[in-house]
Amino acid sequence: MNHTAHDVGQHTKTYLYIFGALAVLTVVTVAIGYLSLPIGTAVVVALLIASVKGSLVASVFMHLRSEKKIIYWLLLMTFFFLLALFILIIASIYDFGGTPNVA
Amino acid sequence: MSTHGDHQEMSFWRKYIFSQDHKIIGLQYGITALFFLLAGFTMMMMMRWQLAYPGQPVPFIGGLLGEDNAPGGIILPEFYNQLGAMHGTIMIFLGVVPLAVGAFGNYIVPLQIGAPDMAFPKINMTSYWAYFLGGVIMMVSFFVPGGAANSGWTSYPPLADIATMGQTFWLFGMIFLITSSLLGSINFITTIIQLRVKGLTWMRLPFFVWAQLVTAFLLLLAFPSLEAAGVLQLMDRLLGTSFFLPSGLVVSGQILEVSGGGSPLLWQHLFWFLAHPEVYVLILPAMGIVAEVIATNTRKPLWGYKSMVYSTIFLGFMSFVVWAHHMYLTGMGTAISAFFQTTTMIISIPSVVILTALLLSLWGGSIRFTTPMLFALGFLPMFAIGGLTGLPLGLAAADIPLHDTYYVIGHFHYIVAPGTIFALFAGIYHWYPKITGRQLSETLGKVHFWGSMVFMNGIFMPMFVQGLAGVSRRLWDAGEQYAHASGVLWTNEWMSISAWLLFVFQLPFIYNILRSLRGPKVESDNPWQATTLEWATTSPPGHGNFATPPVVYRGAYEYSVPGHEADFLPQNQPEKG
Amino acid sequence: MENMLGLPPLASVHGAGIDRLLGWVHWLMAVLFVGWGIYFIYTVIRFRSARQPKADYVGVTSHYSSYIEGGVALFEAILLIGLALPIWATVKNDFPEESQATVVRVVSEQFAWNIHYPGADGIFGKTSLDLLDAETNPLGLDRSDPYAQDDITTINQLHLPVNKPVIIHLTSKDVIHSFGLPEMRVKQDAIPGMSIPVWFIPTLTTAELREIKEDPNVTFEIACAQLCGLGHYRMRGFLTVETQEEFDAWLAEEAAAQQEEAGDDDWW
Amino acid sequence: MEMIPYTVEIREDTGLNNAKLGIWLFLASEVMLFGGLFSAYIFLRIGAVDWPEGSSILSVPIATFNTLVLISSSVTMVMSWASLKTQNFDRYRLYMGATIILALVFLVAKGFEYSEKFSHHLYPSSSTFLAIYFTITGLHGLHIIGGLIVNGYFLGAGSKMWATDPERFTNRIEIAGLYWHFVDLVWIFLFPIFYLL
Ligand code: HEA
Ligand code: HEA
Ligand code: CUA
Ligand SMILES: [Cu+2]
Repeated sequence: MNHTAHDVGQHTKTYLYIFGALAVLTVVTVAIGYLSLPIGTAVVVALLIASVKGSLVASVFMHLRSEKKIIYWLLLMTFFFLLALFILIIASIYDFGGTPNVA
Repeated sequence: MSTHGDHQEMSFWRKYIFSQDHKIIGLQYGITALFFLLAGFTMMMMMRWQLAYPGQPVPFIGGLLGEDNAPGGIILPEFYNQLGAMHGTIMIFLGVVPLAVGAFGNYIVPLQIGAPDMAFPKINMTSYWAYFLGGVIMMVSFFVPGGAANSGWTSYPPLADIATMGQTFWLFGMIFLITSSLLGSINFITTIIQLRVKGLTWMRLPFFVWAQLVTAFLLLLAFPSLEAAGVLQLMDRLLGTSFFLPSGLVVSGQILEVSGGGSPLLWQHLFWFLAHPEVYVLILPAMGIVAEVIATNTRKPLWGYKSMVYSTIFLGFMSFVVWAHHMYLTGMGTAISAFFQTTTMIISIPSVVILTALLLSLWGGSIRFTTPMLFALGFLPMFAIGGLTGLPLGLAAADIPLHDTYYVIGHFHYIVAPGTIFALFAGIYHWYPKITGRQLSETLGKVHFWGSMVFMNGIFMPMFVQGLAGVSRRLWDAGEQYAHASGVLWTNEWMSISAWLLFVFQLPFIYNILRSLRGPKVESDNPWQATTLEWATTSPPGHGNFATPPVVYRGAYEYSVPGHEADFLPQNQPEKG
Repeated sequence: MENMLGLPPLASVHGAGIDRLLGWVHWLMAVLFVGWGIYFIYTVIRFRSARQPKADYVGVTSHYSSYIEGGVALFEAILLIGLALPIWATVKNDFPEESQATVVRVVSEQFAWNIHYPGADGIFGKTSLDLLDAETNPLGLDRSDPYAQDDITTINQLHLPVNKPVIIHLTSKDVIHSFGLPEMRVKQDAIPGMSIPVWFIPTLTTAELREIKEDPNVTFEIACAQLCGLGHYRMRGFLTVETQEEFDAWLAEEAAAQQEEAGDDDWW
Repeated sequence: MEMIPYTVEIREDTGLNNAKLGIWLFLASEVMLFGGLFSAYIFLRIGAVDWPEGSSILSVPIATFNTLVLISSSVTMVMSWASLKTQNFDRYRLYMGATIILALVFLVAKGFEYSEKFSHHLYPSSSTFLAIYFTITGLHGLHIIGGLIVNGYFLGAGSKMWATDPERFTNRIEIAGLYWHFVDLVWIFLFPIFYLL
């Protein structure tokens, strides 16, 4: 990755835009928090915004936009396992052949 | 990129203790791991005494065990549980993994890919010392009040949450071991991806390297969940949280004063998310070693190399989504159990493919029965028994009578003991001349093999009989009180005697090693006439491994190529003409 | 194959399916092992270097192995879909009506099984942590609750009538235990903080078991299968399966004994 | 002895140098570590009888402030790397210094938040919510401290390498930056999960 000085100048501007976007999104999440949406909607909205912010950080600050194939594969795989962990654990709570929370 | 100091005499400490050379680190791993194997084995020999002769004082060493543990030499149930938990922990995390990955991986992988060292030598050194510290913490825990961890290697809460101090040591020890594995796996993956020498394309890699690569990914991505679980259990034990403690617990008649709201099943999910991939960490490097040894000693290419590689990758992937087959009896419903049963059946297929490929590789070969080959051949049917007995366990309905019985113990010991341990022995005999520049005695090696083969089966075969009869595992008195066990308990004495005789047959091995240290040097750098790159350098390899970086021209197992005089074509030998 | 496996005598309805499944899997395993074993031994002898000084570069070219692999996969799929899943579904889902079944609560603790029958009214009395007493009231049963008056509790003694569905609500007071009935092909973890039901139909009485085993003292056992502490090995309970009449008589006897005890308390 | 290849230069077929791949592997395992803890959070929350609203216990203003602090520190971090790319070492020092100060601000605010909880007798042992909150944010805090040490080193003693091997030094800052952005990224998820939901 051989960034020339000019590239970097361009980048600097992008970084500042992203900073602005992140700050705005932070304020938006907090504002939505005060709306007291029903919990289902609130989770979806909050996680959606967090994901947008997360992908901005990852793609711009961490240069994932222009990363190499191996890194993509690695992250894809990690993401797949993470999803498996989440989904299967959640599913196992709902598909449980007993009654939880008995003292 | 300074080079000064490199040619300076390194101090003894820099060279042998805090070394950054992958070969020294590999040796450090290997020696430490062998001692831990011995320790785990010793614990088991004491337990086997108790299982064969419940309540009778242990002979010879009974008095050394301490009055708290074994008054009058009789092992107390508390102590039996400590030994059991630590046997499992030590064998897996301090014995087999460090030997298979830390030692063989470290020593052989860079050589096989033609690299001068691992990609991150300092991290490599840190990884070893984290392992060493973790091991020390584990061993020290025997001497804290209440003794070592006693809740099984699985450390299920609430039992582990309320257990004695040894459990805290276990958790801290595990955090060191996890750190060590994580650092190691980053190093392995980077090394294999980045430092392959010119011409060494993916499909030319020795199968051992593939096995190590997939293993490293398993360590990298599965271990963190146990780290998370370990942190949570530490919080429960030290800061009074109740991640794994539901409300309203009554322990010994006393209501437990915790905020409650946690779930014991959370631990099991996080634990098995690691521990299932972990079992493939135990087996993949073993398969890798066996593949190397079989190719070398049949003098022909591995059959279905590509299918083996793809199966290994597939196995690695699938191993992340089968974990709850250890949890069928925790109240799982039908949908989720159907999912896990299906994935479990699916994951058995790549194992079948790999084993089939290894078996077919023998056909048409010119088989040399060297000691490493004997161990590698022994591995095949032994792994088959262990693997096949995994099938009934994988079907939830069939698991009902078998779960937590000796059938499970038999299942995995066939894989890890006459399976993985045999493969590791094969590796030791195979690479010993490379690593030390000296030759082991074939005669002693064969005695070691046949003795081990016979007595391994003597120990583990009766376990299936006991398990099918319904005898539970982790019983201090081996199930003496139970009527349903009464018909099969006579086997215990035989199993225990086999275990001690197994030990006797390890003595030729230890003697063989000691003897070789004063023995003659090997005449050739390539005594087995093998093709892979580690044989292209001196024995033992010098600092930096290769005088000049080798170049690879062909696949890893070009033995008996038609039209060639010699029956092997090293990977780095240029094509003539 | 089922008999060859050395399983304990079968004593429940659904257990027959489990045994059949075990039988079939072990056939698969045996065929694979013996088949490959014969190949293995033949190959190792046939292709020893003394007899075969020069190896064949190509080796096996036929595709039989793929068919075998396919066959294994197919057989596994059949076992899974044909036997394993249906049996599990029966065990987990097809619970009988509580009114048609013997309903029992089993609460495990280090290192005993507390058995709780609802009594004649068929309703379990309230339990409360505050009333719990390790000696006199290990279940914390609230005897002032009208439903609790006729409840029967025992320790380590489970009695069940034969040929009638049983529902056991399983939970634990302290750590995880596992409620194992080897002859019934029943095993279920007892997990604190949750209640998990198990059901089965016993088909063999204790008397019949004694005949089979030719041992007048043998009983069905409750074996704790999960490591639960230093007393795990002795966490053994007893199961008596008897005719409905015998069972009713036993219940009446226990109820009377409990009344007497309670009466003593009142008097005191 | 031979130097290990691709420590600085890029391997052709992978397009990476060793450290770059290494740090991404490390981050992947970190994803699984925090993922394990998040799955614990999900598990406990779904299974809970009742779960408090975060904002009723925790301070949203402090956390919002801290979110902005961490985002800013990510920007200064990436700018410090960009400065090295343009050979401007002084500006690098400036931005790196800012990053470190922002990290300290974050920790001070976090410490303030923690001690506020303690003074109201809210400890990890008080409830499952607080338990998981303290565990995950505590671990995140440790990651901040780790990053602080690394960045401090690169501002101080470690920056000597700029004189001897500028390219390698620039790579190191990039690597440190990847780690730092990751810590920021984790917080971006922590914030709504604990404070807003
Ligand atoms: C290296 C270790 C290892 C390996 C590779 C495996 C492999 C498998 N394991 Fe095992 N397992 C363990 C280690 C391992 N296991 C451990 C340690 C436990 C217990 C943990 C504890 O509770 O303490 C356990 C427990 C365990 C359980 C839980 C049991 C219970 O607690 O009730 C289950 C259930 O599904 C299971 C299934 C399987 C399956 C289906 C495979 C499959 O991958 C196997 C596939 C292999 C084959 C199918 C063999 C192919 C053979 C041939 C083709 C024949 C060739 C013939 C000749 C050469 C003659 N295992
Ligand atoms: C890799 C894992 C591994 C290995 C190799 C072994 C090896 C052996 N194991 Fe173990 N075992 C476990 C993992 C392992 N085990 C686990 C996880 C459990 C469950 C624990 C729990 O319940 O929580 C268990 C439980 C377990 C039990 C059940 C205990 C119980 O439930 O109460 C038994 C019973 O017999 C047993 C026996 C043995 C025996 C006889 C060996 C023998 O095969 C040992 C053979 C050892 C060697 C052959 C080592 C040789 C090496 C040397 C001699 C070194 C030489 C040294 C130098 C040169 C310095 N093991
Ligand atoms: Cu209760 Cu084991
Ligand atoms: Cu498993």
